Amino acid sequence: METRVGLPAEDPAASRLDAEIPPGPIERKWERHRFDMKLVSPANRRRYTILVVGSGLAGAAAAASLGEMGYNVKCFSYHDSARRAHSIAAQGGINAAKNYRNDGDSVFRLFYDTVKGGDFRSREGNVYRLAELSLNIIDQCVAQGVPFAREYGGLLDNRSFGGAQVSRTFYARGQTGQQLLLGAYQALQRQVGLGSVTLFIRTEMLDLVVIDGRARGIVTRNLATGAIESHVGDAVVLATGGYSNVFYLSTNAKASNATAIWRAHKRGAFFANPCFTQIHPTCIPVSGEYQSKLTLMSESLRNDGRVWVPKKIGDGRPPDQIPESERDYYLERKYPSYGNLAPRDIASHAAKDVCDEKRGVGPGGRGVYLDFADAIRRLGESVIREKYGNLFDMYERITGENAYRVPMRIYPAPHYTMGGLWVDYNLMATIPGLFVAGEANFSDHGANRLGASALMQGLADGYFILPATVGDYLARTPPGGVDTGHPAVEAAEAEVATRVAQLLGIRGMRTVDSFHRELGQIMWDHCGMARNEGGLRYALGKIPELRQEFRENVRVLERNEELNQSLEKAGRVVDFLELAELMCIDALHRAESCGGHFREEHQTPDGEALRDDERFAYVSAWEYTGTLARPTLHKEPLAFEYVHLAQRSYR
Amino acid sequence: MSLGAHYTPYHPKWYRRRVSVWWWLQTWSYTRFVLRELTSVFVALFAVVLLWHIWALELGPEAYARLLVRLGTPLFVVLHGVAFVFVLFHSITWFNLAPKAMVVRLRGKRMPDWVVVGSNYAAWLVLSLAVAVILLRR
Amino acid sequence: MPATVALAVARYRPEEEPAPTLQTYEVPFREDWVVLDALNYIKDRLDGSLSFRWSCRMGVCGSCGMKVNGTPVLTCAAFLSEHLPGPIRVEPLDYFPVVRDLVVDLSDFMRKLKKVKPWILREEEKPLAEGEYRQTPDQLDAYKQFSMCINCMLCYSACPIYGLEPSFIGPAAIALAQRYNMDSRDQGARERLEILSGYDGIWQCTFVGECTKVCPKNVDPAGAIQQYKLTSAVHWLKTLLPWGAR
Amino acid sequence: MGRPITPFLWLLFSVGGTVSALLFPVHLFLTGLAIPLGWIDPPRYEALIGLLRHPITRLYLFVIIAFPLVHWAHRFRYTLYDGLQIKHLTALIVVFCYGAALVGSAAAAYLLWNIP
Repeated sequence: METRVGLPAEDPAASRLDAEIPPGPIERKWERHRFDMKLVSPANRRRYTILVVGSGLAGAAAAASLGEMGYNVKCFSYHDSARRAHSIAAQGGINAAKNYRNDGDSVFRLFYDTVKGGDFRSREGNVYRLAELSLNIIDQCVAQGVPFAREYGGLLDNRSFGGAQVSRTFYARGQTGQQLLLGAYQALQRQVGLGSVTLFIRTEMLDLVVIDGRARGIVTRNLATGAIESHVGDAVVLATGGYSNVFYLSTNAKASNATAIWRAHKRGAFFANPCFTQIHPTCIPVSGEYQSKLTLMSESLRNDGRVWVPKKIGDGRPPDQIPESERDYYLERKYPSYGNLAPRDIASHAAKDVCDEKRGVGPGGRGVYLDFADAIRRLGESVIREKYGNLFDMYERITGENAYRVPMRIYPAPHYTMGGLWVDYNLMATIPGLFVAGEANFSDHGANRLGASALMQGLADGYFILPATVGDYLARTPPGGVDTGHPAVEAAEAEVATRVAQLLGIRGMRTVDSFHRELGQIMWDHCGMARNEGGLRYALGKIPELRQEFRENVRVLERNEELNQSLEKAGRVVDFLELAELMCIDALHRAESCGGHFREEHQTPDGEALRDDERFAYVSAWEYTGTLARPTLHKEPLAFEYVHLAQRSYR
Repeated sequence: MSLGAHYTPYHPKWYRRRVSVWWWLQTWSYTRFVLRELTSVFVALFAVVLLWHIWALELGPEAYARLLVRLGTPLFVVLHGVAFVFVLFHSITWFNLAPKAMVVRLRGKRMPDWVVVGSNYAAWLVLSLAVAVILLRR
Repeated sequence: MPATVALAVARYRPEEEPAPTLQTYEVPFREDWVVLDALNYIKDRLDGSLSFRWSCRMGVCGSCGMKVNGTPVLTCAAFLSEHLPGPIRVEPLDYFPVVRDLVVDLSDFMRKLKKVKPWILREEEKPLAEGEYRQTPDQLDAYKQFSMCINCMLCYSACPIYGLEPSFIGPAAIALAQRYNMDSRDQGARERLEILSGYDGIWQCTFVGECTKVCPKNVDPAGAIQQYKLTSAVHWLKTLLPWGAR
Repeated sequence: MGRPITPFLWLLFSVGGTVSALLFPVHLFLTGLAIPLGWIDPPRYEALIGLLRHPITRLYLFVIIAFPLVHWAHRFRYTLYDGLQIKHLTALIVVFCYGAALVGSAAAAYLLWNIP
């Protein structure tokens, strides 16, 4: 049996990665950098082909923008319509430092909140750029027709969100992600109509083609016909989302997977901070052993909902019979200045704590109340309905409970991964010509992402950053030069075909899903909301065993030539089985607590995350060295010049 | 300039079900739709009956008397009964669907559907009374 | 409440059979289960070869539309308890080619959607530097309902006209065109007119109204189409006038 | 077949639908049921012919005959298309439906013009 156990030794000689952040004062970096970039003349752009994998917010925005600039773009999605991407599920909103409320917001404050919210594990340069671009994003989206909520005079309305004391979150009722994605999707469709973008639906990327050290193409499988095909180009953009589904149960869409980034990782792209996963505090609790997906309730609900559990252990009374004095509004108690709007990692962790104390509510005791009674009394039911109506409806559809009458029950669930492929300031991975955008990269959120920042980052990457930086890269490389007959392309195709054949040939007894579920349980128990050395070592022992069994005993059905969902899924689970191990290695090596990475050995006396800036103020970027070999750790040191390193406090 | 029903890349193995000639009997809502459309037949029939009335009146008092007798025969009573049901069905569906087809705005705000439907029914009532009064005036 | 419930699921294995058949499975009955949960149970425990698409399980991605007991629904929102005692018939959406089992091919819609230009069209784009477009809540209200469409295709599957006349652009695409026509930021209504009131456009519709009834997002495509008929007719009248719109 | 006049036909259809929905039930109920069944006495001939001579009555009658006929023609045409799936017979159906409506309307015009 294979093993690759182990904590990589502290390697003082680990190479230092350089993100190539432009020099100069932080508020001038991006502007200056843009000025220094090389440009491709409009007449020449047509000669460059860019492959964009993924059609969610980041992918659709990038493909549409690059197409509009005149590049020849091919965009790939495994859905049957680009608009099915899981960006649609984002509910709450998108941050922008517009300061419409005159409540003291500014680009710098958004930057500050984001760096602090990420528990000082993100890059200042990137985050500042993100805060700056937030203003343009909103205007761009409005111009594309996104139906943001409006105030009486016609200006955009906004609200507050976790981890911030100002109101800067713009929204379209409870379906901001959907409307933003539709905006990007429309821009994309428009370019498809104009002929600058070609859209490939039901097409899954299964490998990256690297030629002469540059990303030059991808190998895909047509999900309807099984055809293995290749596409070559001058640059590849991966915008394939996060890997929360490694936990099996998460709020991510069922098909969300890590295959594209993992295969790119195996071709040489470093994987950064894989253990930084976000467990979202407001999800609908697991309700039975057969559950196949979890549902997020927007964080925006915490604006008006109050989180509480009974004070007494094992209090089985229905919520309306528990008097005010016997309720513990623990977020308000522990974090008086932020209260129910404490950042996600903190709110999740606090929920876990009260449930571990056996004060949880609902079946299995894994839940806390999110109570709107006060807000309804204060504002009236119709106001609450106007603000959150569709969320309440969704809650009722899923649980059968009317949250206007009884408090919602919520519990944390895997939701977002801050880790991802390592990218430099230009969003380029360690393979030249490979760009990574949105949740697929690791760039802006550090160890914890603030609410309403994912949409912002995906769109900043897609609409504004990539169109500039990809151009800069292309201007330094002549167009074309390879075709699908290149030996490297054929070799990659052959590898993919072999992998498919291997999966089809195992003919074991266990379903693909059963492996996935077992892996998810291991990860949730030992690399989930809280981690410790013993548990991680245990997981590192278990995962290779599971992988071995998968290789011998998985049952993949039917054949390759047609729609074969078990084959699709098997390929994704293979990658999760490898990625899970890297997550545990990373979690084990990072002997500190920060943001979503909570190591039980490293906490303050009152249970808060305890960072070790002395030893771990860096991005860990892992290099793949073979399935059996220990991955090599590279470090990108983090410097904080504008936001001073401090113990995070939301009290 | 038909878009045509392109199904490319149309996989020969994909299954396409033909729509049955009896599709409108498969669910009650489809049947109700076809019945609604068939109300137009009774509308047209009654328009012809109105023509007949005018013609009889033009021919003189005897023709009018014969018309009255003819209308009293069981055949015509039954026919009129059936037509009445269909015409009522037509009126009700027509009024109820009106707000979908016509959005009435008052100072930028869309009038709620019930207001549009309600005013239709009110107009129906008023006009019916007016017709009855004028027609039956002695 | 029963302990189990039967699901009669349409199977179509193109390599084996010329037409779909129904296969019955017995699944545990749970109060909080939707049809999609039952299908997942079948796939996971009873028959791994069953194929169907789903993604978000929260009613926004539009992937899991199927016919349950003859009515097109999102299976992630169709509780088993609403369809007792069973057997509950689960079939692929009507009028689209069946790829396998419950999976249908939507290319036809994708092609049509593009034709109605469902994006903001402007004679002149305002530079980003000038800031956002303003829109009053009333102006937002004019099109908001139509912006909720999730392209789930339930309306196509409910529309007999689309079944009989596959060239018909169809409910969702027309509603989405109206979504942009009614948006105060859009100036493309003229550009969409030709396709919408052309041979395959609104005039194919006889207002069956089922599209609106099955819409899980209350988009009201039937209303959109009828309203557009009036718009188109008024436009036609104007073209008669010597000074009318060209 | 292009259909440049479809919007026009639809307008006539809508007017016919509205007129018949508002006015047919009362006419039909009175002349087809209430009077023949003796629930109310029939109006006298002189009263009716007097009413008929008034130009507004003639116009009214023309409207409630011609428009509902076009309403039928338009609606029935599509019912034939969809219900019987005979769209290939378009030309025949169009001539039959709208032709009949036209004949009916012409008859109405003729009769109403020639009232003594």
